[in-house]
Amino acid sequence: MTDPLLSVRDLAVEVSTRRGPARVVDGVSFHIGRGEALGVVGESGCGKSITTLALLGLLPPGARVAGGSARMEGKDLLTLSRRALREVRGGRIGMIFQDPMTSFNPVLKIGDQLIEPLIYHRGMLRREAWARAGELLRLVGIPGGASRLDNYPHELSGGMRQRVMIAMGLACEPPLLIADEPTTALDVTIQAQIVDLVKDLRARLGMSIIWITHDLALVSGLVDRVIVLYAGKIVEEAPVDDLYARPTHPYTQGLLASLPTLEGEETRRLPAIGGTPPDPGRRPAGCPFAPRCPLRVARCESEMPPLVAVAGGPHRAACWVNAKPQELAA
Amino acid sequence: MTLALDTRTTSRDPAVTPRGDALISIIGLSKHFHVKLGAFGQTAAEVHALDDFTLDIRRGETLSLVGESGCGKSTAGFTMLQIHKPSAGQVIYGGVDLAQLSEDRLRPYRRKLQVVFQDPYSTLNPRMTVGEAIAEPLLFHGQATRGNITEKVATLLGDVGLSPRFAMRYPHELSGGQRQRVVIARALACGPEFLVCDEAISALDVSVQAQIINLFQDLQERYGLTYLFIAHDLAVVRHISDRVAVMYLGRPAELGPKRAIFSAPLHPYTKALLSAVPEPDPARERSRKRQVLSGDVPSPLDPPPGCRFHTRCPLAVERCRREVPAWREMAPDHFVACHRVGEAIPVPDAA
Amino acid sequence: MTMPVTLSAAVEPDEQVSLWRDAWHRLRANRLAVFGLCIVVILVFVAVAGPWISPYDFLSQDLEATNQGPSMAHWFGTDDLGRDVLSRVIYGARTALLVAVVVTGIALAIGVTLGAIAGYVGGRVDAVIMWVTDMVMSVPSLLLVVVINTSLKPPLSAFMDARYLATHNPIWRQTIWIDFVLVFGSMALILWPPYARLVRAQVLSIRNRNYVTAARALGLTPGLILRRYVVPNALGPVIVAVSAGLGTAMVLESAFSFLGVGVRPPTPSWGNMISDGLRVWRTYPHLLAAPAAVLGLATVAFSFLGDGLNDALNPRQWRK
Amino acid sequence: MLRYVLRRVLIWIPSILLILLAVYALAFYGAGDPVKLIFMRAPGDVAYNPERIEAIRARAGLDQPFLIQFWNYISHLLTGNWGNSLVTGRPVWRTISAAAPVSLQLGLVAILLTAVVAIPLGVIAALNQNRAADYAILGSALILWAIPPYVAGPLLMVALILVLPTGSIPYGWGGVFDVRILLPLAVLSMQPIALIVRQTRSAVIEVMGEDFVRTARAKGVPELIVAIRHIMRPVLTPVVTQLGLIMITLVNGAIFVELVFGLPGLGRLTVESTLNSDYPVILAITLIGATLVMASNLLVDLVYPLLDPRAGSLRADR
Repeated sequence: MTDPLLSVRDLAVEVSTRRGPARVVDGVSFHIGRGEALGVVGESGCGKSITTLALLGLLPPGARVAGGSARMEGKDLLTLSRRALREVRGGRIGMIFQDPMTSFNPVLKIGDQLIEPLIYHRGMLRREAWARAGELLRLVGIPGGASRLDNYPHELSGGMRQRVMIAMGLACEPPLLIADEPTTALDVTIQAQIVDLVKDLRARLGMSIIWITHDLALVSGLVDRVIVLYAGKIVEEAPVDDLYARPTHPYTQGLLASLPTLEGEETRRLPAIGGTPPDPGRRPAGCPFAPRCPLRVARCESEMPPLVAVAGGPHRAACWVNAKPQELAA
Repeated sequence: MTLALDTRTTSRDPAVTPRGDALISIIGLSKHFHVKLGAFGQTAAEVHALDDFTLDIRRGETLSLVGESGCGKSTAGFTMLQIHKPSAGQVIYGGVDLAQLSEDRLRPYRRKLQVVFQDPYSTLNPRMTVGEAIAEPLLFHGQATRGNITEKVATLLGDVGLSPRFAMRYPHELSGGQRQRVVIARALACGPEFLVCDEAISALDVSVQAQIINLFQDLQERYGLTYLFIAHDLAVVRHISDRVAVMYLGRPAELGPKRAIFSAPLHPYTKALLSAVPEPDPARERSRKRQVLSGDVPSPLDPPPGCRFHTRCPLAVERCRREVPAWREMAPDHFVACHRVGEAIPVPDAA
Repeated sequence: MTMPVTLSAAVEPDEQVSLWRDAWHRLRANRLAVFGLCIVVILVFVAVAGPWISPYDFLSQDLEATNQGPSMAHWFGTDDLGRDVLSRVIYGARTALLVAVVVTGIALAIGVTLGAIAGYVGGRVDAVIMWVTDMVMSVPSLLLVVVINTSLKPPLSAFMDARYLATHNPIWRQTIWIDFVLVFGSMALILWPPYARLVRAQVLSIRNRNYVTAARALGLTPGLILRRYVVPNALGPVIVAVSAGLGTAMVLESAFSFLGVGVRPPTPSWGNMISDGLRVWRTYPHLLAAPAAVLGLATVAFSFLGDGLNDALNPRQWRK
Repeated sequence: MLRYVLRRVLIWIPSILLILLAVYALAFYGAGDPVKLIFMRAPGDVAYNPERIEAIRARAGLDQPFLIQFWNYISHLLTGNWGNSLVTGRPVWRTISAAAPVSLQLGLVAILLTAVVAIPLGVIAALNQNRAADYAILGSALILWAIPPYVAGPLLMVALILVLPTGSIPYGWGGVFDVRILLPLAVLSMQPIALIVRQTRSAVIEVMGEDFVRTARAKGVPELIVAIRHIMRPVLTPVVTQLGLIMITLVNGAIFVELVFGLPGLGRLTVESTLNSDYPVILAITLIGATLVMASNLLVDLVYPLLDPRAGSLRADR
């Protein structure tokens, strides 16, 4: 893949806690090609949302970027001026958030919220933007189309709101769309609608997608490549088929094994991962998964393994035992 | 196949006694909530959260209740336990109709029928330590004395896989999984027969869910518990249940043994639900043709007449708009409420 | 709150933080709140230790040294009767604190009772209690207090005179009790409604929380649920309201004194001193400045403390 | 909505009746016989004549039981007869209608001033949270809050006396466009401004943390527009509610302000009439004050749905 659309290097984000600063994102590097769909999978608190918020300069108060770079279209997003960053937001990167209820301003009509990216990035007049917003609603399959622009967010169902949110993210046809758990708050049948919609839009518009989720099953049919995050670090990265066929990191293995499925044989007991994810403030010195890892060796507790290629190719994992990285020189 | 009408939906005889192995018999249970609408609360309306729900829960089984949000599955659980007073219907337990009992007379039964809530963060009193929270029902119901309470609490904590030192902790110091274990320990403290698990694992981290599922199964084996497992995650339901009931908009749609529901679903809604569930298998997911339901669940304030699913059903005919489908036993132990099931027209296969 | 059950046997005492202690840490981190707390503590100390720390008797007059400015002998100067202003301010602190505590106590008792009943029973009882609450809140409060005081003082005095004549018990000569009964009573009467509303709102919201539902499902009795689950969790906002309410009561008392219906002289009260000071402010500014500054300081202190407590006890911050 | 307003206004009737009954009872059982009060205040040469008093009492219906008298008072009130002042003997209605406009105008301008001054200050403080501007604004608000109006009034007055020639000291009433309104207005608005500044500040801080503000930023909306459109609109709801509720503060504050600055309004009338036990006037003021507060509460409840489209609708989720 030549010339990735976005390339993130060694991103670190710190959050101040009562016990001092805690690294919630620690040395995360990844890239995404044009037209590619990337899944970012991890549990709550693993830093997956924070990573994308850091890219757009939307970190909550108390959190700050502590290092790294994020190059997109010749610019480093992490060092852009406020003004330039504003042009990226919504213009070059569209964002879809998790909870479509709280992510809309309750006192503004959805039309008024939907035209904002058009007005501030495309310089459209209110009237043109309104007309375009109606087209966007049809694009995302909202029955009634433009007539729904006059509704307030609370007058739409959760699934409809999420469709509007997608329309808002796509309004300026950005080359990259980041979807942060866009279906977590929705029911399965609605989730299926949204997934199909995004697949369809991607086929038609050809944008790149970063899809953040905690649901390994959900992204399997949706993305080309998956990154698994654990406690602020990337533990595994692989093309989607590889990941599910040959999970390498014990965390990914454990996660996949512990998922009950609709097909296949039934077991009485699920092979569960013991313990709980570590607190951001008290992460272990070495591999963050070491305390819960069945394969743990002495080295895991003191040294974080690097992300190394597994069996050549683009499949990489960070594990002293399974991925067996070459000893570094000296 | 005959269109034999099931008589149980119309049965309102108070003398009904649970058949055979039923621990709890639910007959025609309904719950309507009165709400005020409009900017000044001028319009009174009624939410049809649960309508005409009939079901036997068998001793020692795990019965799962599935459906989308707003389908009334949690209401069904809460109404069964008399946390919501039912608007109509009976809940027969131990030969008594719980719906008829006053709060005072109900109290001895409460101990036997327990609940674990979805959100472990709000289920524990933030001002009580874990030990106090577990000790309270033990002392209240006379399951322990002040002399042996420490031991008892430690035993219960051990049962749910926590060390006794958690007794002095406050809920806000615990992780979600740990809290849910405490909640389960407290429910067990009463010595229950029946446990309603209301989305008990859906708020937990993925890597912790399996632990709690296993815990539920271990406890069932050890104490012979009966579970009503309310959930929306069908994969989990398939793993844990003996029987599954599917609900749609306040009414039961289908009920049957797990194997039948997952391999040969009858109701078009069950099929759609199953086909919407993603699988962790890229090749299958890409090639799979989903049967995606269009539209949203209608408002329970104004449920559609006839079959409530007809607004989204791919098979709906005129009759579905008019007539409420009967609750029919299509195969042994396999019930469905759909006019079209068993008709000559082959039902297109979803998956 | 606390259980009479000891579970200490197997526990290591590592980093166990109760919510109250947690709140205390947050409060201590808030500088304004700590300032407020210090002032309040000093105020309480001065009020309690008044007779021992005040340099003069608040009544003793020195007609040869009237209206003196601040000096080494009289730090805050003397008033028109030659009384030591500092001593009067110190004794005024007693009055202010007494009024604040008693009035807030009565108002709180009425408010908590009615609010809890309204929230817990609901229905018609709730409607009636809230109607009365709204009604009391809609009466102009100063007017009400003034009317009560002016109209009830004469008959009450007459009654006490009659009792004295009948019994010759000197207790009936203590007209100060009339002041206290009337002033305290009428102030409590206008101050209880906010507490009732607050407690009702708390009860309504806590009643629907999961842990209360869980307690009901455990079969616990309503009394137990109220005592162990509702009350401890409703306490935070009530404490905040009381802290702010103490300051309000002090200001209110001085306002009534200004209108001539507060605590009567010779009992020293900041309100009396302010209203006396206002008359001679241009010639003897210290007579106004001392009580006004002290009153302002006390009000600010209580409001800092209230704000700090609000932040420290705010349940929204507990989630993360 | 009309039905809602009607229902609310209907509830006022028993409330006001009960309030009036309470004040009437205080007058009846507490203050003593109004006729005696008149005589006591009369010039010295009017002899105390029990028979004459009885005659006057009988003619005025004052010899009748309490409830009958109260009923008479209410029925007179309904016909527009508010009774006569015990002190001046003039009809209460005329006294009130002379004083009310002064207080109402002052109050309205004070509310306006509060809104115009306090809301922007609160927003500025919130946007600069925990920085110098925030501390300055919040600190001033707390100081304003801590100074009672009866202290601030005289202080300001004296301060002006020191700088102005004696003839031009602002005292008395000349309408809302007269310079003399400035001081009373400032003193009257002090506490409401402090209250609204703090309320606005905390509302803005709360809204700033909402998800939809992040959404707006993620769309690339300029910060100024985010502040105006996305933050201010939701903030208005609690602030307007609070603005309506400061009516009580204003009604109370007016008493001091009018007294200190010599304004011929209801506040001064309140003090004068209570000091003189002039019950017909007190009753009338109570009636007006209570109605005013109730009406402003109703207004707030009516405006609320306009500001928040969600009001009263069942949340679609859950």
